[in-house]
Amino acid sequence: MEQLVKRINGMIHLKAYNRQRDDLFFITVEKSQLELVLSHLKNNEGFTHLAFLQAVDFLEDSKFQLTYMLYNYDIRVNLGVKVLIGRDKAEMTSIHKLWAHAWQYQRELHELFGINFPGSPRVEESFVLEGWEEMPPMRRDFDTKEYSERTFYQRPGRSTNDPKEYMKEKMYKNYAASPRIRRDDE
Amino acid sequence: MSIWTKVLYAVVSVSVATVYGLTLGGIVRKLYARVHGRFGPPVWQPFLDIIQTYSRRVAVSHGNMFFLGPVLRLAGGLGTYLFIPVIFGSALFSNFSMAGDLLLVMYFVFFGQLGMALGAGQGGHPYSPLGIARGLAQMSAFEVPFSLAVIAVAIQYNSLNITSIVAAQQGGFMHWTLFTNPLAVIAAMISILGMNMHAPFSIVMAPQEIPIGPPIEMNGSFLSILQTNRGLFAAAKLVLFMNLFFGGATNIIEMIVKTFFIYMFSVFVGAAYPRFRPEQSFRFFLKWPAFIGVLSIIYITYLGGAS
Amino acid sequence: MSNLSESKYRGFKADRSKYPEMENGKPVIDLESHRYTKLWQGPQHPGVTGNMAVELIVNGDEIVSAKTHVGYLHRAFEKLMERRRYIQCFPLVCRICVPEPDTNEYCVSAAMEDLAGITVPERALWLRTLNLEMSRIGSYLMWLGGQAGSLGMGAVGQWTIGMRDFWLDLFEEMTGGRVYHMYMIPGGVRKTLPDGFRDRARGLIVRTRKLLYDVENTFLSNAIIKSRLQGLGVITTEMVDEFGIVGPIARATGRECDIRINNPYVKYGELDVKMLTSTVGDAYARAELRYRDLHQSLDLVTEILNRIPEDGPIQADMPNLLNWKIPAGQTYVKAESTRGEHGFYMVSDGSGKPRRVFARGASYTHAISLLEELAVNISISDLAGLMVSLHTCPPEIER
Amino acid sequence: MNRKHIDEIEKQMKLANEGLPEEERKFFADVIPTRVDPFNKYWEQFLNWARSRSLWMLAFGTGCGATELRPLMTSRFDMARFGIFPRPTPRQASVFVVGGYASIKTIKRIIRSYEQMQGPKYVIALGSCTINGGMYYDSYNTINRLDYYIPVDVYIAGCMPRPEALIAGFNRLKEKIVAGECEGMNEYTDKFDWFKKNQKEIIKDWNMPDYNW
Amino acid sequence: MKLKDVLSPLRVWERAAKKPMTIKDPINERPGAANYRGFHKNDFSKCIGCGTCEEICQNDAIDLVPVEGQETVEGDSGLRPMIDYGRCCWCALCVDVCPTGALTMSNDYTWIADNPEDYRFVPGADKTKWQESEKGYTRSPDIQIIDYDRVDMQELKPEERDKSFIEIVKGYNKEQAMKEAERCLECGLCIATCPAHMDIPGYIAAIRDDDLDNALRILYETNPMPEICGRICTHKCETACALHNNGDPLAIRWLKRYIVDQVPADKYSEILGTDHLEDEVLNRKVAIIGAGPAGLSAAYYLAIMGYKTKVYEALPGPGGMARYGIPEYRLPYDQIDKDIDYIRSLGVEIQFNTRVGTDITLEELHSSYDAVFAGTGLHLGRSTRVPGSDNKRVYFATDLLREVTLGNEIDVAKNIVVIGGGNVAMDITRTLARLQNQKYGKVQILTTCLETEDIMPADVEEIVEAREEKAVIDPGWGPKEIEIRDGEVYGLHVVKCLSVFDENGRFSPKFDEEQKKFFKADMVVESIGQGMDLSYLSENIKSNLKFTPRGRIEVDDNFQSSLQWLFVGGDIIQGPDVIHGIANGYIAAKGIDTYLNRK
Repeated sequence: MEQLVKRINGMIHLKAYNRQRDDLFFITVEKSQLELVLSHLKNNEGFTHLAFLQAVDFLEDSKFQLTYMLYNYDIRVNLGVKVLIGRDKAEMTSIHKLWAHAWQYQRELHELFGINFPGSPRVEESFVLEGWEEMPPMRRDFDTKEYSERTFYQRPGRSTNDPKEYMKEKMYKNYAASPRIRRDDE
Repeated sequence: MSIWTKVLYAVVSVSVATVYGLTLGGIVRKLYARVHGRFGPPVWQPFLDIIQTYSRRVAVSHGNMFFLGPVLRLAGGLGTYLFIPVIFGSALFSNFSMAGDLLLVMYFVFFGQLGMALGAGQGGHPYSPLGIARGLAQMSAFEVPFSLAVIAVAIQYNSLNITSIVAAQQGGFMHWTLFTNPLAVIAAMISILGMNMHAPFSIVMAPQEIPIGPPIEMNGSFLSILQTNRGLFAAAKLVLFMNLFFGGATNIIEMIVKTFFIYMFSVFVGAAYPRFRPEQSFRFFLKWPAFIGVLSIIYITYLGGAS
Repeated sequence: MSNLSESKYRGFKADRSKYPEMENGKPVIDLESHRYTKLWQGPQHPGVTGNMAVELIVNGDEIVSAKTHVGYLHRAFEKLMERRRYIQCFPLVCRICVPEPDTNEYCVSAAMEDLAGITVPERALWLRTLNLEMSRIGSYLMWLGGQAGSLGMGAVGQWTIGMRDFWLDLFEEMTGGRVYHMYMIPGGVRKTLPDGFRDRARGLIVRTRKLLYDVENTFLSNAIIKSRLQGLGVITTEMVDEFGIVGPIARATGRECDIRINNPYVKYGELDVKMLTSTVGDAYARAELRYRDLHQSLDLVTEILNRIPEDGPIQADMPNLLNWKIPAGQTYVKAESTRGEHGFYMVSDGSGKPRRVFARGASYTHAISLLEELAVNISISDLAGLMVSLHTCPPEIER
Repeated sequence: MNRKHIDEIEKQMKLANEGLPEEERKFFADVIPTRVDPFNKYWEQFLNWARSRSLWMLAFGTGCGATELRPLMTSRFDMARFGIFPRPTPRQASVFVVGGYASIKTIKRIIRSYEQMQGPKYVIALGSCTINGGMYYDSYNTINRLDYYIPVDVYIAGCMPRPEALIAGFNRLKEKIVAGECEGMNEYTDKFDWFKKNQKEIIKDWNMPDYNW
Repeated sequence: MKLKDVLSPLRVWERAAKKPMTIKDPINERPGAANYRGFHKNDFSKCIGCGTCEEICQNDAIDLVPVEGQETVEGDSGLRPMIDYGRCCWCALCVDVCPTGALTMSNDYTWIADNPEDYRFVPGADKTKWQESEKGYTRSPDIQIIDYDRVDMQELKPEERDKSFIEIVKGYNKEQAMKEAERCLECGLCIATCPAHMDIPGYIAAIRDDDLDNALRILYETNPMPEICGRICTHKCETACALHNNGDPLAIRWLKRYIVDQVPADKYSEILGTDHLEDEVLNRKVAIIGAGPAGLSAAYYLAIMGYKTKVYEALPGPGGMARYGIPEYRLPYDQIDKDIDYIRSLGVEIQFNTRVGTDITLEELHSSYDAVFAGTGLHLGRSTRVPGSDNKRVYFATDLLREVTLGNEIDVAKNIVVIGGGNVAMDITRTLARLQNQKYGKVQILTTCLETEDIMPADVEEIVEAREEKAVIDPGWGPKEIEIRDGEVYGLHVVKCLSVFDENGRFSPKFDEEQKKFFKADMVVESIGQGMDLSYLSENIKSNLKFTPRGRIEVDDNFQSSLQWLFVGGDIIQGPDVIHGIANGYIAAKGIDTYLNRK
């Protein structure tokens, strides 16, 4: 595995490399060099199986991380190739020519994360949603609970008590309520 | 016998046949259930089903032809049944038997399916035409061995009157067509598999493929007519086969026993096999059964048969 | 497609000389010409596995084009998990694949353990192995019924799904749940084996084998089954990588891919799991392979039952799982479900809730890109059979 | 459901297509089904008896509940002996078993199938998800309360309810049918506007192949 | 197509002859498995309404609702879970997490209803057919969702500590504290039990987040003496801890100590925002009698409210009983000073060696201050009054402890008997044991008390540690007579004590005179309780004050006595323990504030 990393590093600049388990490694590459790396891994290194392609939303850094999980049947190792792309108007090169099922993932990411893959077949078609009008729902800033409460009728009549507050109400109602008892009005 | 008596007799006969056919259906469901390792619905379940479908408050119609479909289907069943003498020598169950009724019956056996085709076609659901296409194609396919067998029988007994064919088979079971012309019976029995639409020839209603096919849009009372017809038509077919190939029946018990076993044949096969693809089914009928049918005619005409 | 397949797919051969007209390598289908009919197989259709739909364009009985539609079961598990604590995730994930929920439970627990660096005790590992293998049996039995039923043979389905219910009884004894077992919690399992469980399990194995003998006689060596499945949906070795095919479907083409052997997890490394492969790659080969795999699972369960330790902890020393925080990291844990590689990709950011969880189900590619490829040129009556032979499970596609 | 509660909502209710011109209202396919009252009392009682013994269930596996329908249909539990049969087409079915959660895409088909069913029609709702959202209460793609979209006759608790619980649910449905309490079909007609309003609030895309569901 | 393939399927009919798999009467014939996760049951005798089930439920299915007949008491919120079966997914996490084991599941699984609103019930309160069912899911003892095992506290070994007064408990380090803080369920049952109602889950959460500044702020909201409380608090909160029902309670006291130990004293004013306090000083003055926890607590809160406060203390050092009643190995003096120095840094002035009543009268204070707070504590010993207890070699524990703190030499005898079973008795036992050890190199001390060991008021760990330090503890005996030979103590005669309290819970010991024992001793220490010294109240004031039947000064909710200007708190009102004193001081400070604003 170390040698493989060396070989790739000789080809392009690897941003990061880490070993999670004996059979799971991650490398991070530049966005522009992804296609090169993937086709090299597929054609020359035996990483022929694309297990999945998924995105992670790092809202704080305003980045999407795309993970391409590859598998090599000979050395029996999973290799995750990570790419960080910008979150605004996210766009990524399509790899549907490398694997025939990649378009599916790209279509899903387009719908659920709003990442565009120009040239990917049927990428504009809806995948799991129908008549969706909000922002792509898998983005971190989409609040699903709030949406659900707003849209679907919750059964009314539920109310709960916090034992903390309830016991205060019952047992020591008159005890200091203010956290800080400095008076500011004088 | 006045015409009114005859009509009255026919009504009684039709009712008995319908009840019998439906009960038979219930028994067969039970049998299938035993094969499946379960108990199955009660024997009278088909009657409840008919009442239930009949009692629907709403029935969506897709036009006049849609309405005619089930009616024509029932007409086919009635027509088939009414021209078959059910019990040899019984006035009550002789129906409107006459000279050349075999031809009429042959026509009516297929008439219902055609009527259904018209009605279901107007349902607008794409699975109906698919089912109809399959149904008509399969019908044409199993018609070949069946017609050949019937022709063989007609040649053998030199008659197109069912009553006389039955009469010719009286006097011991060795006189049955089954033994006098076994090839024709084989061809006919294979075609009854298709006619009864049990597996492996259940392609018309195949739920996993074209969810129940032609009657997919049929509902409420339309469906209840179809269900009634199913009982009647099943009885009619079985009686026809009994008359043509198994020596007919002289009393009702004999009729019940014989038809039951004829029906059991297709049940016996049906429980064990999945269904064919449509074109496999068509090819099947046009191959060996048709060949056997031809052989039976050859056997009868050239090799002389029994009579 | 290989020559073998076309010769064996008896009786049905599409004539592609006249239609559809090809333009730039793509078929042009003009629905207005009335030569084609558009059909929806599903979601409300008895021949569709689960709640999904295939949009078909047919010419007579022949499928000219197929398009899979999913999303009818989309519950947004991954989104929901992002707002649940780690411990709260495990009741959710088993719903991802209904016939075989335990693989999900295992994967998500193992992913958390991998990220948090927890070692699961020996006995818990054995119990997990037992649970996983039993769930494979249940899933295969259900599949057998589905495959026979899709071709119109009800009896086999009635038997095997009935028999699966007895396995569910065992699950119920062991875990407390019938369908959703929710047995594997992070760090271990929830219950030990009840008294007399082993004997009952052994008895059931004998009964299952007896039933499988009947199934073999009536299903696998059935002339009509053979005539319909042989040559149907042939997958070549080249397609395996192209479409990301995994599991029994890939093994039926000769590709040696069984995660239990390639990347042993739980206790599979210590068990004698054989790589079952076939070379034909059609639906019948897959059926036969699954049938053999089912027998192997029965063998494995027998062996596991003998080897589960009687004593020992069933859960690692865990912190308070209510406040459990997992250090930042990413991992991918996979397991061999009956449909193939089932994996969970989990990203943690050091908080008490996962940053991102992705469930990779084998059906994801099988039911969409592969099915759309294989469904073309076959008869509409074989579509249900093909779908079942790919063992598609819609909830794991859309999650 | 609380009767008062519904009345309250009915008062405030406004249709999604209110204010649209007549032609466009049609576009929403808001044709109110005809109300059909029960027949003569004794005749209806007899029919109800027959209906309760021949329940044709729509075989639409809408959610994970479908997984327990299969054991129910097959040899271990054998629902056929109770007069319950799966039916492949909604036109012929009388019982709709909603198997748990319904996503937006599915509820659209559920409504369509329900409307295609011929009355009297009954709905059995399985599991928590149909009652108050179940474990997907906060999901953006699943409904919370089925009774806002179609009338429901019987609820069965569980996740998933076992086949035995399903049988018990069917028994309860039979009791209700015999007692003549299952008028969901007419309820849907009477409160059609309210149901349609609820449906339209969540289903934005009403486009569907017109011959299927 | 082989002929075999055509014929062998017909063997399906073999199955027709076999017995069907079908269950004849599924509803009655097949109950759920023995540990089936069916519908919920709740055992109200165990349930404490902590809400952990609600906390873990990922479906938001559980509400805590008041239930008729369930009173809110310490350690039981009186709330009970109501489960919404429109949400539940039967994962049984609530059962696994339940710290008391009250919530379980039955193996019942059939519930049909026409009305969806029916599916909401309080297990245990609503009549259900499965409440009494015996089978069903319970938590396996082999697994833990929450952590029942406390992180062990590092302590000095007996041989390291039995000669010196170095602090025994080492305190948690960061890793241990985080681990212990993680165990918290955040139910908040402890808050009601704590006399100062500290936001315990709040500061524990802050420890988990490693935000000690915030934790300190939370501590100082109601408790200005966290160093003292973090060591010697009676931690009633830990007995109310939900984890206590099935495992070790959370080490709340040690966690509090961890917070203050980590924050250096010079950062306090910055963190707590008291660095510009002098800008807001009011022209009102309050006198405080006694620099004990109650007095200093009142002084602190009055100070941050802007009052000028002055504390009059009879002894030469601040801290009151915390300093003079508690040995140094439990509460080192520098830690007391850390708390008190911070309070003094806010402008609180302490005048030492000034006994109110002798050096300055209460009337003088009244005339020169707007209000007076008295927290004079319980400094007088209480005697057993058995024959011989008036000997000079019979001491009170409080006196001895004060002498030790003052640094005065104590004439430790070789053979000592201590009478008493409380924490003070343990303190004096262990102090004297150390002194004996220093002086003679061996320990010969025996402690006896009325109570048997299981109802001894002292903390269990105190008893264990005292024994580790080679003190003999022989409980269950009532002192009869101190034998005096030649004017010197010779020993203690005791009889078996059968019961301490009568059926009404009143103190009324019963003895078995037949069973006797004799403990030889050169010195006897009595530690059976303390009394208050109200001599600073002049007759005039006394006659205007109202007293309770038990002889305590009557105060209202704000610790205001019947003389409007006099507020009284601390051990002389409630307790005796440090946390009550602190709480009293806090409330009294607020009361004084209200009183002075109104005036």
